[in-house]
Amino acid sequence: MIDAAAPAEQLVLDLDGYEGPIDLLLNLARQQKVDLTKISILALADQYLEFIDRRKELRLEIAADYLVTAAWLAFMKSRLLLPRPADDDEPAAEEMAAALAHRLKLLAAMQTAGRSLMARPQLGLDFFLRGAPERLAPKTAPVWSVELYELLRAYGELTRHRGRAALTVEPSLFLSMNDALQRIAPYLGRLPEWLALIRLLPDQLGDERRRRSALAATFAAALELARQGRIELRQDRSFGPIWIKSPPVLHDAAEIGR
Amino acid sequence: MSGDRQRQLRLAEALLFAAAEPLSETTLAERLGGLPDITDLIAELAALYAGRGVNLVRLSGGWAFRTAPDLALELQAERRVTRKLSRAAVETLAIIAYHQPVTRAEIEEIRGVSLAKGTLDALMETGWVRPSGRRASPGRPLIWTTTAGFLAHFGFDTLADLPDLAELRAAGLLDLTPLTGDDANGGGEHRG
Amino acid sequence: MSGDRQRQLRLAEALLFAAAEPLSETTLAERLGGLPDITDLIAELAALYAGRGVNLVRLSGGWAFRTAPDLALELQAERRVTRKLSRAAVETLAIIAYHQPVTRAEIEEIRGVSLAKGTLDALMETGWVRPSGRRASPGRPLIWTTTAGFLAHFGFDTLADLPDLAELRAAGLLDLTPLTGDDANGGGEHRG
Repeated sequence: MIDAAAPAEQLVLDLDGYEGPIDLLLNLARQQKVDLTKISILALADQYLEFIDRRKELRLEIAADYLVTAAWLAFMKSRLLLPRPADDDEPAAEEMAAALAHRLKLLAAMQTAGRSLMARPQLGLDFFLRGAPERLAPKTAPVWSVELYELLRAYGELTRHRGRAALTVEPSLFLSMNDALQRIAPYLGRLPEWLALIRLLPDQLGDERRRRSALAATFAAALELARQGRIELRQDRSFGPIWIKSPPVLHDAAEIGR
Repeated sequence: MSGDRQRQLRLAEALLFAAAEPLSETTLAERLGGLPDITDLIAELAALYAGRGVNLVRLSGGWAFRTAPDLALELQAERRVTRKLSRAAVETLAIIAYHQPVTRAEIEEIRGVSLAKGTLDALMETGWVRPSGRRASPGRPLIWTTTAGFLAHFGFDTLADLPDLAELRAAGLLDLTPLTGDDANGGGEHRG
Repeated sequence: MSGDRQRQLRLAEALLFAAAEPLSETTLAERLGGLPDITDLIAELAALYAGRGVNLVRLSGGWAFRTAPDLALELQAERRVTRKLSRAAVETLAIIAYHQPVTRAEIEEIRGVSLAKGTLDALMETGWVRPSGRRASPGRPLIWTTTAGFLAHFGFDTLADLPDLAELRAAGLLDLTPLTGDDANGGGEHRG
């Protein structure tokens, strides 16, 4: 597993095979080939320290975790070997060893548990659920209700809009002066008699606001046309009806509104 | 021989159950080790499920298990969450259906507005559209297509079964007053 | 009466077939109009499917149709491409499964190493673990548990079905207290 002859840049990675110092300790413990409950913690500490020492000689960059554990193990080892002073308030070496043994067993148990979990038949690997669930049962699963009609209609409308104009601008609710000029254009030169201006308003204006807007726009357009001499305007009294008529001579009516 | 047949039947059953999309007879035959009489096997399986709560039905150019149609009413009562797709999502779905494979930019061009964040996500959630690779053009944009689930939902065997423009026009679907946003029946402003 | 029974059986079949997730007996009984002998009905349905390509099995506290385990090999082409979990992720999964609810610090303590970025993410992505609230201790750390999806994925009915659970408990290996004492845990200091 550890290849001392490997190139230096690979040696740095040697410890990467272990998921931390406890994992390394566990692996070393397994090499003692005895039950984890009967493991010699002292022997294990020696193995670990030797392992780390050897890596140091190879000038490996050893992760701080591993060095901290090495120091801790060296401390535990010294306490296991030396008689305990009377006034000692440090944890007993035996407790430290027991705690370490417990940790190793715990990690070993979890590693085994993980492996046996992954060895079980798994959904989507060894057994399968309905590939096309009909989304009826789970209470939270949405059921999308789009009828074919909605789909086709949506596309029909899109196509209609596209066919008409590349630029889609929402038509304004209100008549602009330009709109009014365009509306009046066909009448130019064809109004020999006085006609009420309001007769030139669009039909089906709907609400009052739109009516007033249309009237204002049409009046403004009429004023402009009168200024240009293309129509004549008349109002008999204040707030009375406004009348519109073509002037006696008209040359260029066709150009209006182009 | 009969044991073999039994195993093939069981395997076909499991394959059809596990498949996300209807399986064609060719695919099934292949998965069963080049079975020559796949039609017989399917007929046998379909007969086994006839009159049951789940039936083997022909769908989307293949075979799939579906809950029995006569139970629809009772099953429908179980639908707790019925969600409507947004107007934008329906339009986008339609564009993907008719123009696939299509990029996001192309969808936006057709709709004349940019796609809101989440519209494609919502469609993906329905399982009716999916990204199917990338276009070999600058930026390598994702291209979108509909799924077999789309066909199954709208009851088409193939995409060619989607009505074309002439058919839409004939059905009057090109000359309707547009629905406006969410309040299609709310008497809002008219767009046209 | 027998016709009624037949219809209930069909409906239960359709409900279970339609669902991807296991359905509890309560849910099933409700949906069958408050059926009292749902256990009998399920037993009947399970017997009907025993030995078939698809079986009715008890999973995650409910019932679900799943392909028969003995067909695993032939069905493997149906495998979804699943990323292989790292050793760290597998160990972490086991720790969460057996020690839940468990904090990140506790996971790190057991493994003797800090969790690499992405380990919990990868597990969350599988849908097998999730943060389930916080522990009422300093820092209010997130606590992690497994999900119903974990049970369903590994074929467990409840967490009590985890292998060797009693054995591990008897050995004191599900008990975290010896670890949370003083600094008897050599390399544990690097945790923030």
